Order: sequence, then structure tokens, then C-alpha cells
Amino acid sequence: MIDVLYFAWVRERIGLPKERLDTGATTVAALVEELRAREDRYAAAFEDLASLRVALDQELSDFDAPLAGVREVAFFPPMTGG
Amino acid sequence: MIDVLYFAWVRERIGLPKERLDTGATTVAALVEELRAREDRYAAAFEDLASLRVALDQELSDFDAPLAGVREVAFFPPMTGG
Amino acid sequence: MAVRVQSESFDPGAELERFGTGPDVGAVVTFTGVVRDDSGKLSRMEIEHYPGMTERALAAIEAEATARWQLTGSLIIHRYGALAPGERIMMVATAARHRAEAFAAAEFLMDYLKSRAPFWKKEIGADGTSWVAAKDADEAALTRW
Amino acid sequence: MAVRVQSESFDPGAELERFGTGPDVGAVVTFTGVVRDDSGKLSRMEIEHYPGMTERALAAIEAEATARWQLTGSLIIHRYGALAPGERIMMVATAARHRAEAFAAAEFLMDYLKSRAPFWKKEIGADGTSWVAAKDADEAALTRW
Repeated sequence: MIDVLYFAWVRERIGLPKERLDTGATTVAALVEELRAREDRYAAAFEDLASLRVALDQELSDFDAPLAGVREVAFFPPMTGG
Repeated sequence: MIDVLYFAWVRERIGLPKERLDTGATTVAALVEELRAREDRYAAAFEDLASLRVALDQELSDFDAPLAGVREVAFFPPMTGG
Repeated sequence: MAVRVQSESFDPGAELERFGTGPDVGAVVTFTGVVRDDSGKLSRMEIEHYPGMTERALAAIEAEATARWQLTGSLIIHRYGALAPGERIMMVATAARHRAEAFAAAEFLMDYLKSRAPFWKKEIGADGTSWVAAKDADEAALTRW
Repeated sequence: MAVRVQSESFDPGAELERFGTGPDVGAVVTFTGVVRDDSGKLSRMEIEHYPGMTERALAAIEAEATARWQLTGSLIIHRYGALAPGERIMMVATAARHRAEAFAAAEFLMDYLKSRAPFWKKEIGADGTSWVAAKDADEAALTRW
């Protein structure tokens, strides 16, 4: 089981901030494929990976990264702090 | 007649902050020569022109500058503001 | 060295007043970010963040600045939630012996905060709502460090 | 836009608090200079200046910064007279729409203040007195503008 979090317009498109998934995906990219296939709202949120960022266990990572041992995955647009 | 002002260690070496001079010098350099010739304390103050700055009527200038029309000359070390 | 992530407003004057004292401090730099209203139509800005990751990211950025420059103090405050135009969003402060270090560290903190701290801004105005897009220039700014 | 040359102390927090508001302000940068005591033997610093020229020089430096960057506000405060270790010597503040302008203008003001404003510092300590020498690095810093 893995916690998946969504922020900003990713959260808005998918319609929820967080969910718990039982997934066999071994990489972030594979998880994204699995989510895209679920429903149109996921497909819309993950339409353009270049406009998305991913964090694994609260550290910035990338879409090629393995999911082994990861408890929390977060998807969000590029950050705009400051 | 021209007002001549001294600041920081130039003032300390010469021993006064300001004096009024009647000079025929036409450039700053000529005024410096005149002052150097007056007394040892002036010679000591103007020993090394590279370590001095000059302002004419409260604007930074240089030792080649003409004195025509100038009412106030100031000599001081490089500034250390901030 | 301190990081604060909060919804409440803060008083930048009071923060500066108590920041960066001690015999080694010669230079204190602060940056304060304010909600701008370019169009004159902004009713509020909503700042979303990623609790947990935000604090980690800010602490990491601050640690990196402290490793790169001889700082005698640093402070990061960042708000989240709804902010009106003119309200302060965030503040960084750095203290060092000399001005070059204090300025460089403050700019470094700001550049990293912009693109590496998990905050997202949404503008709610008379013309509707929109998420503030990240700027290429902000990402590019990181390459100078 | 304001320049103040004074012997009295000032409150940097209160200055920041009232500085740089308005719908166009997105970024406020402050720099505060403090009397450092590196040796632990400094009893005071005496700052001498050139009344008249000081105000002109500071106003010219500020005008130059305002011409180079789109500032929505700027402030220079510089003290003279006797200051104890830890006391604030001076402060600059800049306000602009974006952080790059505010930072650049504040650094520009500081670089010019260091080498082009007629102040001189004397350190009075347990080991005697000495005039603070200008640094080549401060003069060199001007070439970047």
C-alpha cells in the first residue's frame, strides 16, 4: 500500500488530495500509467508529465525512480514558493 | 579665497578640520604642492597622493582638476561608508 | 537558524529587530515577499503547501546556505492559506560578518524557495481563478549557484 | 525615496514595517550594517562624515539606483558619531515588483555607499585607535555595475 498525494491543479483535476493505493507498479512512471488508465480525470491530470513534478517520501525525485520501499508519492505542478 | 577641508587622518595629521586660503594655484595638484611646502605636518598629510581623494564643491574629483570657480576643496582618505 | 511555516501573519519589523545580533554580525539582509496586485482585480491569493515536505525542504535549503557561507544567523518564514493583496507572504533573513555573504545567502535562499519548496499559489480575482505558473527564469536562476 | 544622515540610532524593524507598501510592491530587501567586534577589544567606532557632501552623494547614489531599476521605494539611513559594538551603523531598503530588481538595487546601493559616500571609520579599542582602511575588494565591487 502506498499513499498518493495530489497538490494544486493536479489535486483539482483528480478531485481529491490523497488516496491509498494497492499497486504493483515498480516505478513512478508505471504508477502514472496505472493511474492514467483508471479514469479520464486521472488521464487529464497526467496528460503532460513535463508539467509535473514528483516527490517520493517528501523528497523531490523523478519519473524513472523505483517505488521499492516508498510509502508516500506526491504529484504536483512546478513549485512557486517565495 | 578658497575653503579647504580635511577629514579623517588627513585632518588629524594637519591638526585642523578646515581653513580658508588665499591661493594662486590653478589646479588641485598645484594647491597640494603649495600646502606641502608650508609645514611638515602638511608634507606628512600629502605624502602619498595615491592614498588620498579630493572633492571640489562636494563632488569627487581628481588631482589634475582645475580650481577655477571652486569655493570648497576637501582632502580625505578613501571613503569607508556602509 | 530557524524555519517557520505558518498560516498566521508575521511582523517583519519585529523579526528583523530581534534577528542577527552578536559580536560576529556585521551585515544583515532581509527579503520580504508581498502579494502584488498587478491587475487591480485580485481579491486574494491562496497558498497551498505540502505539510511535512515543506519543512524538510526549507530546512535542507537553509542547511545548504549555512554550508556554503559563513552565516551567523538565518531565518525563513513562509505563510500558507488565503492572503490579501499587500499582505506579506514570506521573509528570509541572513546575518554574516560581511555584506557579500549575507546578500549571496539571501539570494540563494530565495532562488531555492521559488523553485524547490512545495508551495503553489492560486490567484482569485474578479476575472476568475488561476494557478500561478512557475517561470523559466526562476528555474534558470538556480544554475548560478 | 529618502536619505537620512543622523547621529541618533534608528529602529530597523520600524523602518522595515513602514517601508515599501502599495499594490506594485512584490519584493522588499533590506541591508543593515552593524558594528562588529572581531578582536573582542573594540570599545567604540567613531564615524566621521562630510556634512553637505554626504547628503549629496547619497542622494546621487539613490537616484542612480532608481534610474537603473524599476524601484517602488528606496531608503538610505547612515549614522555618524560614536557607536558601540553591536549598534546599527546604517540601513538601506529597496522595494520593487520582483526580487531580482530589489536585490540588485540594494547591493548597488551598498557597493556605492562603501566607496563613494564620504564616511570614515575609526576604531577605538584596548589596543589603541586606528582608521579603518578602504579595501581593494570594495573598490573592485563597483566594476560589476
